[in-house]
Amino acid sequence: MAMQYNEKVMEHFRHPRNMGVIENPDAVGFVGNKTCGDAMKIFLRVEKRNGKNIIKDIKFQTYGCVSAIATTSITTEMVKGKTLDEAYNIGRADAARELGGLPPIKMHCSNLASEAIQAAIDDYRKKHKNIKENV
Amino acid sequence: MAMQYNEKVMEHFRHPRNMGVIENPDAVGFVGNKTCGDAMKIFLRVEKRNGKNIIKDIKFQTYGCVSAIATTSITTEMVKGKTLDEAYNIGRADAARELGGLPPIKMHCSNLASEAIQAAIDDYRKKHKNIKENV
Amino acid sequence: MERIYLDNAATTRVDAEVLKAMEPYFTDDFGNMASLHAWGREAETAADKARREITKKVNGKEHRLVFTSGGTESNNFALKGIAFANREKGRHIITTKIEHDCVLNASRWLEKRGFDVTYLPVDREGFVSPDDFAGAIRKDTILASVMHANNEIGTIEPVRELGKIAHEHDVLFHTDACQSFTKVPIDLRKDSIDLMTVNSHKIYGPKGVGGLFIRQGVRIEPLLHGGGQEFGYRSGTVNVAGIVGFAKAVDMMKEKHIRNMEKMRDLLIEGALEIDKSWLNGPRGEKRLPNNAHFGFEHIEGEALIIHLDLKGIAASTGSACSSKSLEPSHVLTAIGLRPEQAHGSVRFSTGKETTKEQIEYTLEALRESVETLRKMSPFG
Amino acid sequence: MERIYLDNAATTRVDAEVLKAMEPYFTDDFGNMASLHAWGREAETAADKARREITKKVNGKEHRLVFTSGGTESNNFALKGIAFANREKGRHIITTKIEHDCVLNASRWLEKRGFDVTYLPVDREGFVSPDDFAGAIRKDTILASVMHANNEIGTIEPVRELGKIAHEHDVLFHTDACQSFTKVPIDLRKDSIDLMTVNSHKIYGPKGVGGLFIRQGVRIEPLLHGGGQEFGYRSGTVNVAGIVGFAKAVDMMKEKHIRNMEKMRDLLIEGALEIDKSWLNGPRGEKRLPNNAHFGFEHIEGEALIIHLDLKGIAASTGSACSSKSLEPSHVLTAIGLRPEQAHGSVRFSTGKETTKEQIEYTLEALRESVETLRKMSPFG
Ligand SMILES: Cc1ncc(COP(=O)(O)O)c(C=O)c1O
Ligand SMILES: Cc1ncc(COP(=O)(O)O)c(C=O)c1O
Repeated sequence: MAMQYNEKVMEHFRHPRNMGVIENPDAVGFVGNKTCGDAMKIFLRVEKRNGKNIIKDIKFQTYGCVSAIATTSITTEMVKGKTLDEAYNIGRADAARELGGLPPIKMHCSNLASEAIQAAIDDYRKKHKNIKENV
Repeated sequence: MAMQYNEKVMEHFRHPRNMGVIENPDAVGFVGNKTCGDAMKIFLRVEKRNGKNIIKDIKFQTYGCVSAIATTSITTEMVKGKTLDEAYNIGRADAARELGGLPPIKMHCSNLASEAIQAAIDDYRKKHKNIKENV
Repeated sequence: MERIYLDNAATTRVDAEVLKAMEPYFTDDFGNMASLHAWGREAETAADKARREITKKVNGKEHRLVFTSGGTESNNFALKGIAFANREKGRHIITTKIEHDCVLNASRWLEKRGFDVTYLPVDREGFVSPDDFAGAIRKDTILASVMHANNEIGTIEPVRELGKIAHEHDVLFHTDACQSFTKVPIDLRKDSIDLMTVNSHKIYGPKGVGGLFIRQGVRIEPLLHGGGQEFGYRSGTVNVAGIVGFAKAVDMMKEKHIRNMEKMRDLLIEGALEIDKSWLNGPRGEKRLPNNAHFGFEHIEGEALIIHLDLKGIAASTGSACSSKSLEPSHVLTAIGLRPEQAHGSVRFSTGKETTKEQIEYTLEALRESVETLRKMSPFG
Repeated sequence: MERIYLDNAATTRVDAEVLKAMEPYFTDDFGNMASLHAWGREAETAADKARREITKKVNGKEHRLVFTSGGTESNNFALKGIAFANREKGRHIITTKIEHDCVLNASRWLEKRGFDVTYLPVDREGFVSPDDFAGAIRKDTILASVMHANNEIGTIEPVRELGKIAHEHDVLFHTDACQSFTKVPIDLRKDSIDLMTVNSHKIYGPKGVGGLFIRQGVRIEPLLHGGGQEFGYRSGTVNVAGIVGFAKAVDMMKEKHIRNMEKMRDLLIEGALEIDKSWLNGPRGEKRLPNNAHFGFEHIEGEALIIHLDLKGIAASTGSACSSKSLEPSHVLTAIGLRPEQAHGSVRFSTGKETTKEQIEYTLEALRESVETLRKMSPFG
C-alpha cells in the first residue's frame, strides 16, 4: 500500500524541528533498537521556573521511518516549554493527532516518541533524586 | 470459442448445392432428428448406365448448423455421377477434407451427410430388391 | 455493409471517453499502487477514487469493493471464499439452475470438496420462487447465490425478497449482477446483499476488470493469495487503468441510455414475434433486462441462423447446442422447460445505448429472410 | 524537477506503441472471443496471434499459453491446480524461501489443505543449491516451484539444472519468470520446464494480464471455473486488448534495451558502493537480473530513504519492515542471512530501457545526500 502521508507529516519529515544533540544535557532518553527498525534519543535541558521543572530545550536523534521522524519532531515541539509532568503525559495519540493523522498501519510508530521523552524525564528524575539524596 | 469456418465451408453454407427436393425420387434417405439439432433428407434419381447404377440427380434438405449444411452440400456434389457403390464408400472424413477442414468440435456434424446418402442408397437397394423379387 | 452489433450482453464496445479516462494510467501515472513513491501514491489515489465512485452507485456504505479480473473471478471468489471460510458453520449452499457457468461450475467443484449444493428450479419465465428458496434453507446452509438478472433470457430475479429470507435465516446472500449492474437499480443495503459480483466489459468498460462487493464483517477466504493487495482479499498488482475505466463506464451509464436499450428491445420483440412460429423466452416488461430480447423459431437451428445474420453484418447469439463446446443446449433454456429442438432454435439479441431504430428495422428484415431461407432448406419446414 | 523512475521491477510504463496496438481492441474489434459472429472471430484471431507470438519467444512447442490476469493468478493457478489434480500421486511440494509472496502464500494455503511443502534455503547471494534441491525430492513429491529470477535481489536461479533434476525424479517443474521474462533467455524445452508464469506489466505492457505456459499432457485443475475459455483451463471473458498489448510488449523488448538496463545498473552499483558502509545484495554479473541493483546502507531505515529520494523525484523501493503491512523485514533479505537491521536499510533500484546516464548520476548524487542526512539524524550515525 502506498503510504499516504499528509502535508504536515511530510513537512516535519523534510524539516525536522529540534533535530540534533545537546552538549552536556540534563537528561537523556533512549528507546528502540536497530533490530526493530526504530530508535530514538532525546536530549533535555531542564530549568526551574516558579518551582516547576520546565523543558527549556530539547533535541532528538531518530533512526526510523517517516512516521518515526515526524512524530519525534512534532513531539519535541509539543513538549518544549512544558513542565516535566505535562510532558510526561503527552501520549502517542497526541502526536498523531497534532500531525493531522498517520496511516493506520503507522500508528505504532508514534509510540516511540512519547516513550523516548518519558525515558528522558525518568532519567532526569533519577539523577535529580540522586543529587538530592547525595546532598 | 468463435467458430472459424474457412471460405469454402462458408461458400457452401451461403450457396448450398443441390438444395431442394426431387419429385417422385427413386430413393430417399432420412437421418437425425430435431432433438439432437441436426437432420437431413436426401433424394436420389438413379440411372443404369453400362450396367452400373449411377446417381443422376441428388437433392437434399438439412436442418442443422453451418457444418451440417456445408457438408451435405459438398457431399451431394461429390457423389453426383458416381455409382451407388462408390457413393456408399464416401465417408465423413472425405467431406471434411474436401471442404478444407472443419473446426475440431464440428467434425461430428460431417457424419450425418454420408449417413443420409447411405440411407438413401439402402432405400434404393431395398426397393430394387423388392421389385426384382416381385417380378 | 453497415455492421449492427446486437450482442451487448456478451460484451460491449469500450466507450471512447472510457478509453480516454484510462489512457493516462497506462503511459503517465502508471505506478504500482503498492509502491511508496509518488507514482505509487498517484495510482492508489486513482484506484481509491474509482472504488468510492462505484460503491456509491449501489449504496455500499457497509461494503467494500474488491477489484478482480472480472465476473468469473468474482463469482469463483465469492462461492469458494465463503464456502472455505465458513465450513465450520455448515456445508450447504443454495443456488439456481440458471446461473452463469462460472457459478455452476464453481458450485460443482465445491460439491467435489465436500459441500452440498441445491440448484433451485425456475418457472417458465425463469423466476426463482421465494417459497422454494425459503424451503431449501437448512440448518447448515451458509450461502445462497442467486443472480440478479439472467444473461440469456433476461429475467430479473426477486433478489430483495430472497435476500430478506436469507437474512432471516442467517444465511449469507450473494448475487451475480454482471448483466444488470447500472442497468437495473440495486441497493446493497435495502436488498440485503452480502456479496455482489459486477464487471466492466458489459457496460462499455474494459475487459479483464470486475469487482466483488463484500459486506464488512463477512468471513471470506481469498482466491488469489499473495502480496495482500485489496485489503488482503485479492492479491496481485492492481490494474489501475482498468479500474479507472470501469469507474468511468459506471459513471457514464445514464437513464437515457437505458431507455434507448429498452425502446429498441421492444421494437425488436414486437417485430420478431410477427414472424410465423416464433416466441419470446423470458418475461415481458419491468421484470426483464432492458437490453435483452430472446426468441425461439421453430424448425431453425440457432448457429445457422446466427451465421446467416452474421453474413448480413448482424451480431447476435444463440443457446443452441451446436454453438457450445458441450454440444448440449443451454442449461437455462432447458431449465425453463424448452424441449431440445426449441432450445436449438433460440436467438438472443441484446441492444445497446447506441442501437438505432434503423438498425432494428434492418435486423428484423434480415431475420425474416434468414428464417425463411433456413426453413426452406429444412426437411421440417 | 525531473522525475526519475527506477522502480521498473515493481511495474513499468506502458510503452506508447503498446498502447497503440491495444487501442483498436477497445473501441473497434471489441468482440468477445466466445461469440460466433464476426466480432468474435476478429477477437479470437487477435488473441491467437498474440498467443503464438509469445509462445515462440520461449520455444514453447510442447506448451500451451493460457492467459490469466497476472503473475499472482498464474502462480496460484500453477500451485493449487497441480496440487489438486495430482494429489493421488503425492502431497509433497518443493519451493524456496525466496519466492514471491504469491507462491509462498499459495503454498501455505495448500499446507492447510493437507499438502506438505519444503521451503529450500538459499545462500548469501540468493542461490538455491541443486544438491539441496535433489535432496529434498521424496517419493511423494509432485511439484517443484523455483523462481527464474528473484524480484528483490535479482538472483537468477539455475533453473536448467533444477528442471533436469526434477524430471529425472518425475517431478513437475514450475518456474515464476515474472522478473526475467524477455530479459533473460529461457527455453521451455531445454530448461525442462513444465509450467512457467509470466506477466505483462513488468515489460512495458498493461497491468492485469499474464499467462501460464502449461506443457501439454500435464494434469492441472482450473482455478477459475466457468465458461471453459482458454482450452477449459481458465474461464472468464478473455481480455483481448490486454493480450494484444502483452504480445506487443514481448515483441518490443530488444537486445539493446536489455543492454541499456544492464549498463545503467552497473553504473549505479559502482557509484552506490562508493558510499561509506554500503553493500550490494545478490550476485554480480551474468547471474544477476540486468535491471536489478539492491543495496544495503548501515544506520539507514529504508522507508525514510525511499521517501527522501521521492522528494527528489526518484522512485525506488525497499524491503524494510516499515514499508510492509506485516511489519516484518523482507523474507528474501532474511533468507540470505541479513540481520534485521541490515534488512531495514535496504533499497532496490531497477533500471529500465529508458534510463539514462544523467538520471543515474543525479540519482547517485541524491542517494549520497540522503544517506548522509539520515545518518546525521540517527543516534547511531
Ligand atoms: C451473469 C454473468 N455472470 C458472469 C459472467 C462472467 O463475467 P466475465 O466475463 O467478466 O468473467 C457473465 C458474462 O460473461 C455473465 O453474464
Ligand atoms: C517474481 C514475481 N512473481 C509474481 C509477481 C506477481 O505478479 P502480478 O503483479 O502480475 O500479480 C511479481 C510482481 O509483482 C514478481 O516480481
